[in-house]
Amino acid sequence: MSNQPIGETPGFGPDLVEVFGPSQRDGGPELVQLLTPEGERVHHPDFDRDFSADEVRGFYRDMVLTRRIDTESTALQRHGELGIWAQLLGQEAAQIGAGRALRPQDYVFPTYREHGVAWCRGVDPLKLLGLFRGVDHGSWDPAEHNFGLYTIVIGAQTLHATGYAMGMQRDGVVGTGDPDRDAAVVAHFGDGASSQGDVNEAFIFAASYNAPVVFFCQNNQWAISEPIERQSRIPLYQRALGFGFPGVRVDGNDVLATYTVMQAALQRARDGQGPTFVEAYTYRMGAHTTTDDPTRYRLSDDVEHWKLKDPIARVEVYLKRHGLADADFFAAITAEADALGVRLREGCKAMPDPQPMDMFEHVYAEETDELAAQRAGYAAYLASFEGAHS
Amino acid sequence: MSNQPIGETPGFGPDLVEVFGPSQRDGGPELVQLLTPEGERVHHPDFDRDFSADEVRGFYRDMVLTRRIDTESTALQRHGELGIWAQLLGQEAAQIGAGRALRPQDYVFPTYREHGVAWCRGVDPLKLLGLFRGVDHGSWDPAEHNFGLYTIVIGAQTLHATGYAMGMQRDGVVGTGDPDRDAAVVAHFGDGASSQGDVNEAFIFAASYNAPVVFFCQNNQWAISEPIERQSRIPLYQRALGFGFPGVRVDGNDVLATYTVMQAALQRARDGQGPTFVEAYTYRMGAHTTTDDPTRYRLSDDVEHWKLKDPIARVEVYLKRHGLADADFFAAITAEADALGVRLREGCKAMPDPQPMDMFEHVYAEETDELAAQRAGYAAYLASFEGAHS
Amino acid sequence: MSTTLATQRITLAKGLNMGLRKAMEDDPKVLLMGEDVGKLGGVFRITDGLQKDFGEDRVVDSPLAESGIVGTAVGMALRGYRPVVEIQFDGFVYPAYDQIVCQVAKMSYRSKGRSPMPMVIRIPFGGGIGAVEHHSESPEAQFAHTPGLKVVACSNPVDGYWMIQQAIASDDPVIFLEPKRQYHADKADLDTSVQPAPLFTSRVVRQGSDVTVLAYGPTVKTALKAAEAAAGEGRSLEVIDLRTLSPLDMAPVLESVRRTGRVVVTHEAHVNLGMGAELAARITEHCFYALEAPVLRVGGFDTPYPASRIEEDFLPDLDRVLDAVDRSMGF
Amino acid sequence: MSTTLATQRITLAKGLNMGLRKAMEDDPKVLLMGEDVGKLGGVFRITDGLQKDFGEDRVVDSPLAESGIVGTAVGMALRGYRPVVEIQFDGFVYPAYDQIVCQVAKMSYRSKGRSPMPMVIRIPFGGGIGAVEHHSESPEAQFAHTPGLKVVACSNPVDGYWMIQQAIASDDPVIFLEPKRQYHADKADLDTSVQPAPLFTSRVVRQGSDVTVLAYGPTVKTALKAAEAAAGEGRSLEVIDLRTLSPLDMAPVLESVRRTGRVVVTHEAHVNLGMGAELAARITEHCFYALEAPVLRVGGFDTPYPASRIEEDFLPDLDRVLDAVDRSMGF
Ligand SMILES: Cc1ncc(C[n+]2csc(CCOP(=O)(O)OP(=O)(O)O)c2C)c(N)n1
Ligand SMILES: Cc1ncc(C[n+]2csc(CCOP(=O)(O)OP(=O)(O)O)c2C)c(N)n1
Ligand SMILES: [Mg+2]
Ligand SMILES: [Mg+2]
Repeated sequence: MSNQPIGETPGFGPDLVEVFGPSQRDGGPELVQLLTPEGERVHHPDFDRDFSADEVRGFYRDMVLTRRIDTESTALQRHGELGIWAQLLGQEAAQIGAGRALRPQDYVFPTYREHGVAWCRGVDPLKLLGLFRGVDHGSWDPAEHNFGLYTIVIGAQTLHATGYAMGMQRDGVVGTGDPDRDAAVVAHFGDGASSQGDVNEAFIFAASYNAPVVFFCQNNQWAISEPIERQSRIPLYQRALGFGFPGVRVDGNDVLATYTVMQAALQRARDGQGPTFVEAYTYRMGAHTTTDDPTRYRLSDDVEHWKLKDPIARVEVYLKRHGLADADFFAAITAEADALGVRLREGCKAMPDPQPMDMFEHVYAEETDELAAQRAGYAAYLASFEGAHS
Repeated sequence: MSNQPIGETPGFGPDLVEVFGPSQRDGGPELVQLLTPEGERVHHPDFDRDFSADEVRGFYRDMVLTRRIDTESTALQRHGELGIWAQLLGQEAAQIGAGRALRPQDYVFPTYREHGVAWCRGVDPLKLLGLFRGVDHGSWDPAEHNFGLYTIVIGAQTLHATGYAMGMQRDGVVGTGDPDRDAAVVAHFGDGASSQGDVNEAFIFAASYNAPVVFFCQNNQWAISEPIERQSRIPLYQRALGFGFPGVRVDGNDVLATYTVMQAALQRARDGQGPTFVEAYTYRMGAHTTTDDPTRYRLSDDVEHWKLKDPIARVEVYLKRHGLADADFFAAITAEADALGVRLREGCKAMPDPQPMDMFEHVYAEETDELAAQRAGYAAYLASFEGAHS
Repeated sequence: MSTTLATQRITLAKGLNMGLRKAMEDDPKVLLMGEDVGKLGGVFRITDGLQKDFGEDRVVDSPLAESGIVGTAVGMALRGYRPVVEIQFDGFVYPAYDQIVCQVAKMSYRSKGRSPMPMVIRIPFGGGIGAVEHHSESPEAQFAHTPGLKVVACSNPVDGYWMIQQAIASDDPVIFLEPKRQYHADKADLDTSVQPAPLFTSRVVRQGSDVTVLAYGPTVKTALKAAEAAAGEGRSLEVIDLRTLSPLDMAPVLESVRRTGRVVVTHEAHVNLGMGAELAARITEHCFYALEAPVLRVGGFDTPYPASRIEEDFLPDLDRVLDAVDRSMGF
Repeated sequence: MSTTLATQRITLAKGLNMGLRKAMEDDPKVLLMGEDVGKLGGVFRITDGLQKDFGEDRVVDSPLAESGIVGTAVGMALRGYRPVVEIQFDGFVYPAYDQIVCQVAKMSYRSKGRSPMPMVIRIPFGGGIGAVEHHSESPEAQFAHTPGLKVVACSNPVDGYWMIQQAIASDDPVIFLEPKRQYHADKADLDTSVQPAPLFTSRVVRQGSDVTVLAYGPTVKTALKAAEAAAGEGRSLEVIDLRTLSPLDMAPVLESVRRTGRVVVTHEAHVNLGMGAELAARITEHCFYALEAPVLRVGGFDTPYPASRIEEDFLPDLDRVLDAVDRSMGF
């Protein structure tokens, strides 16, 4: 019964298909694309831009290194060095496009999968592993990178992003016209997250206060085992229209398009034009996390179909076809990726374990006597064993 | 800063004003109206219908009696007989239109203000007072009237409505084509409620399962002291479009239009076509509740402006102008209202107080021993005083 | 008591309003958020006049969504602001519960202290105002159970004035409970020149020797009335206004119990797993040999909050406190 | 133990899965709702195979919104269904907290019993699985504090099979806690021909005479191990699996305490205002003169759940239980 057709509805306006267009497996006609899966450069009436060879090579490098971080971390999990790992395989273009469109003064609120964005924010990839290794709940300093800690409770960070953007408004760093001053926030979330009350409330607050926040949804088609159709029966970016701000669907496997759209959306926010919803239409090529088994719920056909749209391969083809990168370039990046892999492997294994007593740190900015007493009690308890063993 | 203009947004489609039309104090051009404030019958391309004199007189009677329930209850609060009262003054047409469009097998989830809908569902108005008098949390049997108890936590009931509708789907009472069998649910809520996560999640669930639920929002322009602009910068009914189902704005002060639109929306739901959002554009003529002081936050000008759109007056003019009701008719209704008033006053004062020991009833379907012991302890404690006083 | 120039007679509502105003004057990063806190001044008028004087950017009427309010306040705090959130009534804090216990409470811990959460969440709590459902709840135990939050309750106008400022000045998130029944009830003299006690301390508000009565928020008044009545019967009750619920300030409590050997705890929250449970457990652990009787609890019964016509039977009152005192003495 | 025809060796996960299946077979009104409960069978596979056999209308994959899941389940229950909701992990129950405490818990009361809420909310709870933040919480005290809810915790495969069926058959809403660390840990023999104990009863799982150890869910195993170890040192621990947290079944507890005079309570939830507080308060009230030592509590510390590499230090273990036993004996 949940699959009843959405039919004609006389009196209530046109059929949904007329309004929103047919739901298309490949993103539909509304998809903003600048580089096809075949590596062909195409143009778009609203979002377009010239890219220098350097820029494209830069994107390529970012994506390759991000993928290496991902595959290396997946391997580390398989070898028992990480408890779990949230893979981004297939989402490199979405993340590098979004990450590179940022200015230093912008601020990012990630989910648990934004390893590519972290890379763009200068977070040492080793620091991403702390959480997944069980060493801590977040290793980097958000203020140092303007990149918040990973948030696991689905959607919670979209409200933080909106509040942070409201803070920026109050700090007078929105709409001044000074490019080094004007700032915006990116709220990351997934297709599944779009169903959470918090995310929809974030839309409402952002619209109500016209806050400088870009809602960047990586629609990777899956929320663990649930397909996007469970969360929305129309293209997700259109959700924004109902809240009174623009939404756009971009090919999330196309780094050029994602970059261009995000740059425009961020500029809009920095200029004081308010929120935008950007849906990066992509695909989760791997499992939800290393503990997931997607063969239980999706067809390998689908995965094969999306392999043809690989975000890195198309840039490689483009660079090669236009002679913008030679074998040395590719070799250098492979070497860099290999080195990064080694650094990750060794760094992960060398990561010091937390100490039991660390458990009591930072519960409060101003520790309470009662917690201090609990800490002291446990320290004494632990010491009693040392005595026993000595 | 929260009032920054919503400007042109190149690349992100047309200006909001172009998409949604100018925000208009009187509901804008999209407003479905069949009876003007001046009592003139107008027509609408999508929603129209002939009304018999009987029907219009019936609406008139319902509205007058509903208003009397309201004014009488307000007076009872002023006299200390009720702790508080949530007034519906000005919203009679919205509620009678919505209430009369129901079939017996439909089910309604109200807020705390649906006194007119309760009237249509056959709930004895006296039973509405229990809650406000502090006698209980809800006096009627929901199953007897297919009318849920009043819900005070904003928006919570919209999810219950959606779940109930999902239950109807499972019971096979949707889309069978049998008019006595097919059923739908109405979820009532206010403009303020539209900001709650729960309400937006209800939209998502209803859309995802194509549940037979009509979301009926009485946009009375205010959530206590907050104007509708704080909750949405575009007309509320358009919220639905972003969730993939139709929305329509109807003149909530026009009982004919509200009835017609609701009938169509309910039929759509019963037929298995899924959810609809109906925004009844109206105005809260009174205070939020009897404890509120609206002079602190809104202009009496506004109230005066809306007085001209009184939902009852326009029907009266219409009936008189077309000779559809004579002085006897009006006199009879006044007498009926007076009698109802007397019944409410007397019934309210005669309402038995709950007994202290009632506090322990119905916490559980199967009482626990520990609560039984607490009950017994308190009974003994109370008895010890009786002993002392005897 | 002589009224000096610095002294004013104020209600709790006024004390809170003045305290908020002072905090906003002292620190431009302080801002208020909530439903109807602007023009209306809040349904209880605690923020009366503040939007007029500090503007819409610092006294922010929020959309009707508690999770959104607390969640955006988290973002504001991360940006360096000190948001003070008003929850309109106790029963409406629950939509924000996730943000409070998973985000507000854990942000300092998660970030190793890099992202403290200097936020105050004000909650008018408790019953006795003849309200409809959800307007008379006492949710404190649920917050006190959550590490990372601090929880305090004021009971009188002077504390209202000082404690709200201290809570705002705290770098930790504070759940700030205000006994709504007391907002406009009694007046007290506020002398702003007198240094207040630290925020996270309890206070002996009446000395006595037979039984220690522990209370906070709305039940402090009840306890004091009980002590007055007991005195008439020759019984001496020591009353402690706990003020802080997490952390608990056990020192004055234990000191008192060691003298009296008997304790009655009273709060409006349900007895089962209410603050009284924790106090009973700790007192018994620390004063095992000093206790002459078990810690007795007088609280709201373990039923949902009833219809208001019988709420005074649900709520602890003078007689029930005295009854517990009797039972304690009878042990 | 002889294995009869009716007997199977099962894990807790299997017991729950079989129990759910049986409940669905017995009553067509029973349906399952939650994230990933369908094709995937839940992230812990507790609902494995059920959608395939009972269809998408009875095993419902929900949009990713916990409040929505519980809120629509309320509507389903009002329509006469018996929804069984799966919350994916303990830490994700909070978005649904408002619906649970204000709607699910209060519906019977509000409606004077006309609208009971026969709903089960299954929550995999507790730590020790090496997970990231929010995946190892123990939220039971917060629910037990809420009148209108019943709260139970299973600790072993056989109880899993029976208790889930009993919870579903109950006309009251039941928060059903499943120790996730145990899902696939130990096997036990299920003999479906043996009549189970009533749902809301505690059980002495090991008899002893020196100290009573109270546990539930994941700590039952810890307590039994501690008892085993203590026996080696000549100390006799009585272990009670509480099973029901609200209501509490105090009779077997009090009976035991009257014999032993000493109690240790252990749970993974934070000590402060955890179940141990309520048990300590009640036991002390009812067995004041029988107690030789105060009730001692061994729980999760009053910090947020730490990074998993040190979680075993946060969680109560055999040694900490034994240490408390020592302290109790030393009083
Ligand atoms: C509030 C909450 N509920 C459930 C979960 C468990 N969970 C973790 S990831 C996930 C799916 C998220 O899907 P989506 O938003 O599409 O993001 P993706 O993982 O695909 O990047 C779920 C259900 C959670 N972390 N938080
Ligand atoms: C969750 C929650 N938050 C706050 C309140 C307090 N409150 C009661 S009515 C109301 C305004 C509701 O406005 P709207 O939805 O427009 O309905 P109206 O009262 O105008 O009919 C508020 C904030 C509440 N009842 N529930
Ligand atoms: Mg996804
Ligand atoms: Mg309104």
